[in-house]
Amino acid sequence: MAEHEDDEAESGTIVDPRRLHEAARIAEALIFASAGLVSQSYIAERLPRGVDVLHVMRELKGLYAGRGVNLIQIDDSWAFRTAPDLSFVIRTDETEVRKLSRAALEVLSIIAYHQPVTRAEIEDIRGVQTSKGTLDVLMEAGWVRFRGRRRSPGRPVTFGTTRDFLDHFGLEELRDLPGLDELKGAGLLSGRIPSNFQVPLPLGEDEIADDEDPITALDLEELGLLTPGGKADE
Amino acid sequence: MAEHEDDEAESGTIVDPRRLHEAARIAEALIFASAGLVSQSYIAERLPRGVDVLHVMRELKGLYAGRGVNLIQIDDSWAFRTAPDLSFVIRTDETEVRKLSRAALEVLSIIAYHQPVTRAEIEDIRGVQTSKGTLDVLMEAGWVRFRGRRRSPGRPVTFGTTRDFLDHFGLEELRDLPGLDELKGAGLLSGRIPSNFQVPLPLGEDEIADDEDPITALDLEELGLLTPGGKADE
Amino acid sequence: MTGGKSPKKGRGADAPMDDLWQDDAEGRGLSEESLVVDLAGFEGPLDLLLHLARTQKVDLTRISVLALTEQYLAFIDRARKIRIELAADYLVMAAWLAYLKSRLLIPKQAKDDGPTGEEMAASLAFRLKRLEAMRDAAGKLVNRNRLGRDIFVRGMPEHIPTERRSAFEASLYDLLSAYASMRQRHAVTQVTIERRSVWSLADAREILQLLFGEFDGDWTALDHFMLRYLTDPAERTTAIASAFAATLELVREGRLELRQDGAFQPIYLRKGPKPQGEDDGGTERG
Repeated sequence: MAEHEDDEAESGTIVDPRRLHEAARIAEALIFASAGLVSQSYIAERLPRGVDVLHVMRELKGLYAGRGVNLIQIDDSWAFRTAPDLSFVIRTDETEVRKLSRAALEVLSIIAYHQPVTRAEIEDIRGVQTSKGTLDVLMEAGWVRFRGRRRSPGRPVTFGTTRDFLDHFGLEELRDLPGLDELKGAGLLSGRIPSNFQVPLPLGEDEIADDEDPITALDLEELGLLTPGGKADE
Repeated sequence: MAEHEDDEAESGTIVDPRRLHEAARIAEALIFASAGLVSQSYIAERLPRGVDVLHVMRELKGLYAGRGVNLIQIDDSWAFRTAPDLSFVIRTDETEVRKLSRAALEVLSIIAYHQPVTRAEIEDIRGVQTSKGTLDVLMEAGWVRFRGRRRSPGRPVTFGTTRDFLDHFGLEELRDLPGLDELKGAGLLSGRIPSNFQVPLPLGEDEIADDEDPITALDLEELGLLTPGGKADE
Repeated sequence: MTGGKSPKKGRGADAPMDDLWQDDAEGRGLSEESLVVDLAGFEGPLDLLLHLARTQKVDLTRISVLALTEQYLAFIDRARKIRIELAADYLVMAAWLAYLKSRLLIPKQAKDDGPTGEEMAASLAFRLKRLEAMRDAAGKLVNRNRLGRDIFVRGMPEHIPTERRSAFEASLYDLLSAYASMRQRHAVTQVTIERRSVWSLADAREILQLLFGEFDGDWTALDHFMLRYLTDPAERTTAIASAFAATLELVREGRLELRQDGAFQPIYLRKGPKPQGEDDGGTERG
């Protein structure tokens, strides 16, 4: 294909309207059918050949803007969602989102704003040890994931947010996090504490010291794996 | 668009286009979000006062006619359905995505962490017999492969994970699998574990262990014989 | 759509998340006096410091770190006076703040490599600002239009072909939690087995039967017999208990006789009326 032709294809001007309409119908049907997010590449694979997926999506998005159901983009994926201003009609007594603990929510936003972030960094920001189960709950909710490992001594694992996180909080991309630019501007996301401020964190309960004793029958009782002497199961 | 016609006069209301649009948005969102058919009376109750539901539905139906998603009426209820002529995009593939069973997840994770690992070793770690089906499922999913043979009596086959495995689980390399500390930190492992408890660092994909021979074509032929019909998993 | 649901029920279901975000009002609006009594509402020293800083009622960028330090130290003192048990990190912070205070008050020495009091104070202020910023962000985040509360997905999804090529679905979280819980389960089981350095009744009986040959009709103390087989004192109790139980069984079968002169006196054994050695089929391992 010649280069100038490429350019034209990209701008989407040479697409015949009938094919464009057909492509839009397909994309629409695919996304509409799904409750979850549909990736743009997935849609692209199923469009008639030679149709620019971005062009189609832009067209569709415009079509649904202002309607009761909107087409929204999340990262590199698409979904139909009801318009936020109509929540009052749709919400029923039964609709309730799971409530997160204050701590879990704080950890979630630290991960969202600072990602990729290690557990030590999260603890540094909060000034407390992350209690057992907090990260667990966030991962189970599908909002937080292991991202990779920091290329630093010890190669600590880093955490980040997922597409479901964006979807859940109505964010198109991470850049839409509320107040992100201001926080960046204020240097609050740099992750680096200006000077050498170091308050030692005491050894937490999760930590197993090298010289710690192996588990005992008493520990097993605490874990609920053994019933305490003679007592019946609760 | 909508004039105050005699049409409306019969229901005794004068519809202003803005209100009609708003009513259509509500109806649209209600039907979209509902898990079942939505009765017309249910919609009518939620429309702004004085708006004729029949009028709204007729308008909406017309709007979606010819699109990738149609508004259809069944008795006195409404639903959205993808256009029948697009069924080929929606249903090209009938395989249902199934959740991996608990047993399969366990075996897969053992293979990931302990690779190269023999079947006997997997069973030793799990403490139960592994059914042939479990390994088959993992091989079929393309996540597990034969890696080689252990240089020990019987030359048992060793298993490892594949590139697809890394892709599916969003890992760049096997070394990104969280280790003991990270599993603990994320609340997946409780702090109260024996001090000699270890999570192995998996051997890279292409590395061959010292006591391992690479697998050959001849081996592959024999493999059917090597995995005798196992007992049912726990 | 069946009437209002009880809020209590909802909370019960979220048991691990019981500590609701909404606790803000109750937890933070405390007077300083009640702070002393209810330290439980705070998540560590930094949280407490942030709360104290807010009571200065100024922009965080203009708080007086010195005043804050004094407030914190006074608070800790009060807590100790009424013998509230303070977690170690509160005390660590107190020590650090006491150091900071001395840095701020004493003019800088010429030969001093450490950070100046001002630098330390600035860092503390930064940390407080950062924590507060994250709290605000969390508040904004949670009040956004949320899926399932304000925004809804297609209620009647249709099947679209799988995006992934594999026919199976599992997340990294599924995988890791399966691995961790399986290993943990197993680790605990192993430990249980390891701990069982206990003489079973069968063991004891076997040993007693081996010893039959040494009985010569005289009364012999049970302890005496067991001791020669037990070098490890830790096992002595369990061995004697099991051996005694096994002895009772052998007495019942008529293979042994048993005598004890009084409570806590030694227990003596001797051969019973029945011949030993040949198993007459009636032997059951208990």
